[in-house]
Amino acid sequence: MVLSGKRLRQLSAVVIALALLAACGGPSASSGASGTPHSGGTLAIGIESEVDVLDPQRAGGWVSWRVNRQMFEPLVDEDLSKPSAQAAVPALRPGLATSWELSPDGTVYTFHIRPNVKFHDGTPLDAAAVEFNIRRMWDKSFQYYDAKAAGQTNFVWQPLKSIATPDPMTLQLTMKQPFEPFLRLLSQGGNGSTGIMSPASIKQYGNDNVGEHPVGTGPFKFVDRVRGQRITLARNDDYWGTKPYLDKVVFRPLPDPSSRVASLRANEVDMIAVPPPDSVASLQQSGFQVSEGAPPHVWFLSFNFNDPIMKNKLVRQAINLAIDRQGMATNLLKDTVKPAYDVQAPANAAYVANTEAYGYNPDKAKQLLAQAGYPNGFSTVMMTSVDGSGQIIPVPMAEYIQQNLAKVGIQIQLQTTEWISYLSKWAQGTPPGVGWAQQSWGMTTPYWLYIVTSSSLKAPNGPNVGGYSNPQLDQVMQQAMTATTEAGAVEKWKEANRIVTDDAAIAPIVNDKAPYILSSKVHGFVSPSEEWYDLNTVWLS
Amino acid sequence: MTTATLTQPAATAWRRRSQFRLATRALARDKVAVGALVVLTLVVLVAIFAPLISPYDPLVGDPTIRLLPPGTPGHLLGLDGQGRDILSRLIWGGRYSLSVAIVPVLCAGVVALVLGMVAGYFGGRWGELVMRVLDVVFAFPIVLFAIAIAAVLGPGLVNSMLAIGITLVPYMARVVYTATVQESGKDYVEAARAAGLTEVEILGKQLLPNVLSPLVVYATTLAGLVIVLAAGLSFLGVGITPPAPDWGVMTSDGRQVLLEGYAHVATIPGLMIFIVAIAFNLLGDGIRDALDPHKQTGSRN
Amino acid sequence: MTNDPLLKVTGLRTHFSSEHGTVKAVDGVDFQIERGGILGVVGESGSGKSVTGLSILRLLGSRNATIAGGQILFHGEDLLTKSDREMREIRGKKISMVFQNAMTALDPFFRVGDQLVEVIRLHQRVGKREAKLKALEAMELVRIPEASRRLSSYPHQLSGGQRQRVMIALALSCGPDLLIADEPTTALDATVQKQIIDLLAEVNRELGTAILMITHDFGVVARLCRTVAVMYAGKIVESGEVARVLEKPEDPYTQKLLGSVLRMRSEVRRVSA
Amino acid sequence: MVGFLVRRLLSTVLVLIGVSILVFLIMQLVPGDPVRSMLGQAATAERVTEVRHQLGLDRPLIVQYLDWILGVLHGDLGQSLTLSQPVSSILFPKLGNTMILAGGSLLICLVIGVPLGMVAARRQYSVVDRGSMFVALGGASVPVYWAGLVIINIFALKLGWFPTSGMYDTRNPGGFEDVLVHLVLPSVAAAVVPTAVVARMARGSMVEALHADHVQMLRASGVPERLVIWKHTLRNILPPVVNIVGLQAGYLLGGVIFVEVVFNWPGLGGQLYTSITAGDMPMIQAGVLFIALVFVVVNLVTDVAVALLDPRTRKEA
Repeated sequence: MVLSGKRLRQLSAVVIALALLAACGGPSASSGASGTPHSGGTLAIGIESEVDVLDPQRAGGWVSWRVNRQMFEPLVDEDLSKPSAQAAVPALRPGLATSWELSPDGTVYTFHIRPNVKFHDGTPLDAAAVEFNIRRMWDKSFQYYDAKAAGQTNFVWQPLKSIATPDPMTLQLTMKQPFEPFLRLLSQGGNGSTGIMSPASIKQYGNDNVGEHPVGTGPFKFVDRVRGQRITLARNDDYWGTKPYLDKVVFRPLPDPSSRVASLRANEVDMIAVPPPDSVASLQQSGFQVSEGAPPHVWFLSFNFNDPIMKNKLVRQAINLAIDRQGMATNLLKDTVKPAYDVQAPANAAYVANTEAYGYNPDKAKQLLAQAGYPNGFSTVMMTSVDGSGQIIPVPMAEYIQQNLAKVGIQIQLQTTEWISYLSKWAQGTPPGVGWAQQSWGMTTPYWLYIVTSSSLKAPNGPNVGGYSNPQLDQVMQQAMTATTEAGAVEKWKEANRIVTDDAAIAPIVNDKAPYILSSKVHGFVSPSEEWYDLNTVWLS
Repeated sequence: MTTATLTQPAATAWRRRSQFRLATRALARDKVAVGALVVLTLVVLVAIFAPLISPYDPLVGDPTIRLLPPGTPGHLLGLDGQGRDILSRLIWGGRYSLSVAIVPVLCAGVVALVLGMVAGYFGGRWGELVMRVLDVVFAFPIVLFAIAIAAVLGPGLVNSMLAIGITLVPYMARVVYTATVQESGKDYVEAARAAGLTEVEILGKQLLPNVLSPLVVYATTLAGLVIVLAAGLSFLGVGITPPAPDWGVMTSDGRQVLLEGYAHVATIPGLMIFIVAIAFNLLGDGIRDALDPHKQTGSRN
Repeated sequence: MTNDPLLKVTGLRTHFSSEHGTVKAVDGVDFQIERGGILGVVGESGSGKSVTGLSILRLLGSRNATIAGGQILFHGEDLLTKSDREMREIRGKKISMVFQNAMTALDPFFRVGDQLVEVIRLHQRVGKREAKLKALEAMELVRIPEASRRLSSYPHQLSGGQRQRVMIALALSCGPDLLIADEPTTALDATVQKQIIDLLAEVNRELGTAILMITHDFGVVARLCRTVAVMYAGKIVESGEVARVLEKPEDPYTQKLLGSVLRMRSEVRRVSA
Repeated sequence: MVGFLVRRLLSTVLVLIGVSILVFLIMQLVPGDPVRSMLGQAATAERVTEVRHQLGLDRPLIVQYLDWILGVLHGDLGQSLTLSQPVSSILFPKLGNTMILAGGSLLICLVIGVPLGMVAARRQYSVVDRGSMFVALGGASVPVYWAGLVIINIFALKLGWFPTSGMYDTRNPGGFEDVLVHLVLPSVAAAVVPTAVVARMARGSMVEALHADHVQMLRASGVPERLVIWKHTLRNILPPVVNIVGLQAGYLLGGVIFVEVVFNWPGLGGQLYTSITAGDMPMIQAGVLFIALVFVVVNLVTDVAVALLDPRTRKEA
């Protein structure tokens, strides 16, 4: 303790300094503004959970991708330099491919690999390297094929027929049939990603261990990782694109929301993800900045079509009408979310603003229930998790719904599970007796709707956990996917939305604004319309 | 000599009855223990008559008015994050928190009694076996064990009671086992055998009462620990599930706003847990002292 | 000065307060011991004889015991007026005590020798080595075989008799004027009892240490004491020359007590015959 | 002594085997499917089966178990299913961290618990006694996850004396000193329960020791109270105290999980908790085995120490 005496004084000094800083910083401090950007400094980010693995192709969950994305890049990327307000859907931009062409029949993609790009280990990027990566995720006969990576990136590569490299810097991918969402899917992360890794590193460390020695091409490179404590990245000074200002970035997993807020207040981190809604206002008052976006996030309920009561469309519609989304957004979640009425998030080309469809209307809900033969309501079970990525505060939200439904006579019991085991429970499909299972998901590509509603992907085959199936919907979505123009596709997807909405197969509840709380010395942070972000533009004062 | 020992069982029986009377009298003199008992009885009564006392529905509130402080007109202890009346939840919560504290201990106690006495009295291979199995469980930290079992059974009131019960058995069985081994060495058991009582009679009439007292003491104290442990399970999400007004659940969701100046949401139920846990402990101490012949007569020797 | 007694107790009153009210364990007791004298205090357990012994050294540890009145003149000075510090000086040095439970009255965690040395060095300005020698003397004084070896053994390694001897050695190590022996032989079997009694008698003869022998056993009194005081219910019901009291006890209680002893004796004789 | 040790070590091995079997059986029942949780929402059945096969999870249980136990005997603890890392590379650091935390707490519970108990015993039934025992008891009766947050709020936020959580400074992690500063709050929080237990225990044995006959003898020989207490009595209660402290050491290894969660201390408890929910067999197996091993060893050491501390048992031991 003698030792810490000194340290103690230092700390209190820091605290005082912080107080002063907050005082002069004031609540007006807004990101991007004051002063001129300059490089240097370490940005400490308090993230909501531990990162599973630093292998972008294997990694699951947004949390992991937010870290991996700083080190790894896909062929085609999204432009995350614009806030949601300026770009509802992030535009696609060249990533490790400078340009690409699609054959008229929509089956052959030709990518021109970006020249003079080096991996962090110094090895050069070329078509062969990219092919190596793709085969790792797709080609069962490949020496470095990895079932886990394949499992994660399943939906990207399943239409792929063959790979060719006509010249060292050109890559040709031939599809089984036209697959319109392909380019957008290349830019996605969260359920695996197509981030390109250094083949040398995979050869050196093997599929299982390469995650401990991540080597990519991104703006930041790996420094060290202490599980449960930190992941440290440093600026990649020979990055091909605009080099970041920050010298270092430290991601610190702080799963407990309260301790997350505490370490921000104690200046142990400069920024935190997923603040408890009730903390946002007071943090703002004490001089912290709030950065919000409109990512492709839907907090939704999948109704159980194997449940006798839920089979009834009227019941599903009634439930939709009985939930006070706006109330939840303002009262419980302090406007850190927007009420959701469409199955697709606004950050999605196929978004339909059908607000009127399921506005809060308990009386109409009661009528529908009566029509459906449940004048006095019924009781059922709701499955949700106690925490987890994108889940915001699932239990209080579920309790909110429970209270809403109680008002129309529907008694629900909550079945809450810890996130990791919830994922597997959820994926196994909703058991009879359970009315609906809750989940948070979404993508900027409308194709996501297919993933959660296609009858070919009924759980446990896929993520259609409610076992919803509508032939007409399947057909429309098929047309959307095989469309050769984006516009054509989007039209079909919107049609699909309407079908799902009319069936009330899924009850979208809210869209997260994914708020981040930043200390007043953080500048240039942008919340784009994605579940993840870039850090090239961030600088510290 | 023999005449003396033959009367022994009767003698012990008498000794026991008088001992019991002494114990109860000693307990009655122990102000602290009596206080604890009163508190517990009160809580139990409140829980039983919750429907009559509780001013509001513990499960449904008005989410548009949240987190009001204690002393708000109409809401003595304020509102929680869902706009539910904390007092009402506290009142109903007794049902959950008490049953999760008491039921497992009782059930585990019965199982432990059988296991421990059989193992301790007949000893031999069976005793060895039972005790070795228990050793294995002891190598497993109690909290983790409870979590594992809870994870297996899934969340919910009944399941958490089951999980905790299972977790407690070995610990209680050990107490019974040691007591049994000690007691069965004493000569009144010998005497009983000499007097031709059957093993079952000896176990039931002679050993049971003497083994019971240490178990009762232990069990009472355990109840205090269990209510805290159960709260912990709820906190991790493997225990009782919301919206149940269990005190542990209330404390853990109140945590989220504790730093935001709404400390009461977590603190009030936390205090309840604290009080009840302490009450159980003090009662346990009281019973122990009461059963300790040294202290029954007040001053020593 | 020399003709007044070594210890003169007058009107000693010791009370215990308990839930049942105050118990007058010692209720106005007077007696005295001459220098080098041996007084036996006899009585059943609970008669207050042990409490009397403890009262003299003011060792009534328990919080609810109080000396309610009387005088304890030792060398003419009232011990009841002495400060705790002064009392500590007296204990073990001027007056020391030996207890009934030989088996447990020594600290099981320290070597016999160390316990002796501790007490010796407490009361006498002597170095370790000298203290050790004195300890050895004390041990030899009480006739412990291989005293020097015994010094380095732990209490549990000694027999009951030996422990009792060690305790006496401890008590005598600083050459006290008065030795209070509270049932020193009860826990021991007959033969050892006799040895201990003889030892005490010898100590009294050789060193002139006065002894206050607290016992329930007239046999012990007969063998050791010159004067005796019979206690009953916190009072001394009869006292005087041992021979006289044994021959024709005046107090009925004394008679009863003696009677029971004799009857037992005769029974024992009949059984052994 | 030697025979005793051999016997104990032998039974230890048996216990450990028993533990591994017990864990294995329990874990078969946990709902969590490691592969599902690894592959996330988008997992398709066909991919899941593929990965299960790759991990050998489709083999019969007994085969899986024997395979694992053989590995352990060759010093290979296997791979974590969900983190696809060698178990040892994840568990050893975390075990170390937990031991640091446990050590800190143990120190506190020794330095505070024992004297507290002794003082209480000196003035039995006094205000001091009742008070300190109530405090000790109270400490054990508060949900740690609540108390922990209060501690953080006061000492980290309001007073700013210590960091709120974690083990190292985030921006420039330091060495020993850094850990020490971070250790204070969590170890205090973790120490609460054991301190209470130890204090109550110490009080109990102290009361007993104070009523021992030899204490009266010492007093009768004029030994000053100070020595009676701090030399003789303390020495007398040492064995039971050491014993209980040993037990607490064992408890702390697995019992600090809540503290680890609240103070974000990267320990074994938290890791095992996530592994259990994810059904990550090899991790749980190894983790529990570690704890069990340390647990048993601690107990063994304790027993030997107690035996050696008491001259009456020293020979037999």
